[in-house]
Amino acid sequence: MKKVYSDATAALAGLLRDDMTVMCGGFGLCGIPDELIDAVRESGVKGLTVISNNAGIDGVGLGKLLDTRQVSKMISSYVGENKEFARQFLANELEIEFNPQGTLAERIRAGGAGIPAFFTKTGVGTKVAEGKEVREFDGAQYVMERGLFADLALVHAYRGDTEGNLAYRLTARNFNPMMATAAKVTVAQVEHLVQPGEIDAENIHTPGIFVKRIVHVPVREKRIEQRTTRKRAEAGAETGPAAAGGGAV
Amino acid sequence: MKKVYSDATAALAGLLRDDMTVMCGGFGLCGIPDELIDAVRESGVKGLTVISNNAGIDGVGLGKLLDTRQVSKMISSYVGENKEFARQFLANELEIEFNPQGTLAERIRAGGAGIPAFFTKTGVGTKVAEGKEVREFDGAQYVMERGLFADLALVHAYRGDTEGNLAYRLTARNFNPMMATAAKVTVAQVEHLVQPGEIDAENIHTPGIFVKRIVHVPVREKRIEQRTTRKRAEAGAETGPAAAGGGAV
Amino acid sequence: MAWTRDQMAARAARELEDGFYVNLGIGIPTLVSNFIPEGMSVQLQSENGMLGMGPFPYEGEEDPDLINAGKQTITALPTTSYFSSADSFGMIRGGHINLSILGAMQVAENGDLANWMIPGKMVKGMGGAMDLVAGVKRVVVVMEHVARNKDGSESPKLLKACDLPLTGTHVVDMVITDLGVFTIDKKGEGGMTLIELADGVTEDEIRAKTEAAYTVALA
Amino acid sequence: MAWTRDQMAARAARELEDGFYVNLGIGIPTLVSNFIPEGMSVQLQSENGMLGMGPFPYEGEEDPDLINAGKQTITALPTTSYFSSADSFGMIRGGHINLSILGAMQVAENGDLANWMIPGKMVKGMGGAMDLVAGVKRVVVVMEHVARNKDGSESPKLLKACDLPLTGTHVVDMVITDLGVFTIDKKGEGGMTLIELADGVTEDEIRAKTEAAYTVALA
Repeated sequence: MKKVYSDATAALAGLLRDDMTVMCGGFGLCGIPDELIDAVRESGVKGLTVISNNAGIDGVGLGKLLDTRQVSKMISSYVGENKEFARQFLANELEIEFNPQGTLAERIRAGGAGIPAFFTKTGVGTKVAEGKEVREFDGAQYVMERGLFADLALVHAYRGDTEGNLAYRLTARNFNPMMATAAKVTVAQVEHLVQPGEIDAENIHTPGIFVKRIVHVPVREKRIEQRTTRKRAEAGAETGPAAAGGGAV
Repeated sequence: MKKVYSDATAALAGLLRDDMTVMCGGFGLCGIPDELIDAVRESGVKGLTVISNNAGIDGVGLGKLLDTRQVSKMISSYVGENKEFARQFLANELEIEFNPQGTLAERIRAGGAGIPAFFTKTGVGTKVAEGKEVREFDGAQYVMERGLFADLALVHAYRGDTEGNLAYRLTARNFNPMMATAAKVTVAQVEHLVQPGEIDAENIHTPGIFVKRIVHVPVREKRIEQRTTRKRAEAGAETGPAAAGGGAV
Repeated sequence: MAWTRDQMAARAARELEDGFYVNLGIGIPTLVSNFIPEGMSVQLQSENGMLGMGPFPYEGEEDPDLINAGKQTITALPTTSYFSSADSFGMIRGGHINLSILGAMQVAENGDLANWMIPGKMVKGMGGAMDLVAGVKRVVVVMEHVARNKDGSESPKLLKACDLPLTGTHVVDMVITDLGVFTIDKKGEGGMTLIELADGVTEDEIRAKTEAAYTVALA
Repeated sequence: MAWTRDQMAARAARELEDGFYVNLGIGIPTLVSNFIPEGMSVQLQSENGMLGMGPFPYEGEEDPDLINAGKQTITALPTTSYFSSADSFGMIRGGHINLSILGAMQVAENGDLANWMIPGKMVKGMGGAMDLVAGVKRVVVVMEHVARNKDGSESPKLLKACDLPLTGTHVVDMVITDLGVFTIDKKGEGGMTLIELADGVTEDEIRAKTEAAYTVALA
């Protein structure tokens, strides 16, 4: 059972068709399967529904598929750091379904784990709950959300073995592990391709059962969206832990 | 914020009360928090509802709490490898709620993740679904199951650091990671207590946020329920991979 | 001349395909692992949290932290990965396991399966059986064709409808007994079909020992 | 004399307790990390999958694989752990984070919060904000007391009811503005209470710039 393919184009051969649903790992530009995205672009496949937390930036990551108008719908939590995205969205050329980030993550996890629906308190009383069942459990209100399952998942990992076992690096893990479980076919691009046994069995983040195809993509340029640093001179003075989050605002 | 306690009794001080619900990690006798169970026994606390995949064997693990009649109800998937358990159960002295093993695991995971209920196809059309909502999604039937959340979770890990970060060993992981997330207070017994940073940050199975108290219990005798081996002489002949599963039968 | 346990396991092994991920129940299904063809890659899942199960350990090398779902000591392989019970059953429920081979007390002609409790007897629980039959893509049952009762009589196990509490409904794709092999159109209207006879077994013998209705389509 | 951004962050830092796990939003909330008292153990969670966030890296040591939820390059600490987005939001939704400090466009006297979209403007999405306010035990908002409009006028942000689309209902426990501090009985009937004034700010000034009803209970 050979899972290893020679390059991204070969790894996607026979898997792409118009109007399919594709999950794409990554948070911002961190941990995105950029080489696989490039291969999707080159294939010319159109009308894609893309499930991804973000939509890349102009000319990088999913931004490349927006430029070529291959995406018709995004299911995301935070987008628009991308002029072409904004243009298409405002021109009604692109549909967008916003999901709270945790709901999106859980919907994908549920889809991969055979859970068709679950209840969450996230979004109760907001636009997110409109048209959805809201139900009380133990005195609190929860909204029902559905699992997500795609035709294809594209993920990025730091290390992968020929059996398809994957390990991610630092915060490049993000949405990749759940997406790997939630599609008919999962294709992984890995920075380091190793033999079975080289990744510690207790520290395999995605077991090989979830990965049908794997392609070795030695590191290319990894982009940084917000380069924040402290100066060595200042160290310890004004620079406590760097924190950010909370989505919008 | 000191999380490390000197021994199991100290680690449970102030946490135990009659009629509380306690989750207890482990599968069979593998990965059970035996020293913490001993401390519960010594405390004399009664009327416990215990959520655990199994119920130990006579005189080992949860079997010790059954011997002392401290348990009034078990929520489990497979029990009765224990004569005292069978006796109490047949005498109606002990209540048992059977859950399919995967449903039990998912209910615990849901409880820890703020999911009050989810749908699964496991158990549809069986006794398990009696009295529960059954609903159709995309042409198939699913039963609604509720999240589980306990007053106290007792877990066993191989390594733990003073921050409460845990790593499990081999199949001793089992129910421990979910249970660690699904209780008001989680107490972990660890075979090796280390300093923060000694467990690789990418391979921490349970982040310290879930663990309120930790106690170092250097390895005691680990019991084996079914000692199966192959003889060196026979190697390769009749002995393919050893497989078992499927629950009952 | 019915099939032996090993012959039944060997027949079940013919349902394996290269690249399959398989969960084997205890009893005869466990023996299937002895009949995986040379050169075929089959990874065995153990629902307590392991993929890529190896053989039993050599004497003296048993590790209490390394057991299968039957609580037997086992070993790992280079392909092995470990995970939690929640992740394990996510894998099962999510339909990622290709094949589950397990035993049964009763199977009905519509694919219903009973294998976890007998009313009035001590009930040990369903363990992972309900999850496996509901979640795994293809379910193959391996069992004796009839149950032998204490008084020496025999009761059919392939029934029009199970009378024991069910483990799952419309879940069994194939039944391999010591007498033959049946397929079941579990989600459709095709019912049960006898497709193979064990060596030296006649259709008449099967007919006499089977309550379930079935069509015959021997190869 | 209203509070500066740093003073607001310092006031918010007084809500920290030893052993807390905290999620900080972008903007002023990020500054709170500069005011964690010496000797207090506070672990910062970043919802993209990290617990135990360290300071910004030294120049030249940025790692593209190590970012926070604001997509800024950061560093790790000895206490750090990494996990998936699903596990991260399980942690958030499950109520395991003690405190979330975040910004807002509007807060209502019942604890409703709006901070993710303005109808008619480009909507970027809610990111993790809805999950955080719904899931975290205690939510502290840090914001300017009023919005400054393009024409130079000011609009109150502490309202009887939010008119912008909501991020969550009955979610805010405390609001720290440049003018003072309010508590909100988000699940009860206690409403909003002014408990502190910024240096040199008068009750009258706050009254004039606040639409929400509130009681006054200054220390």
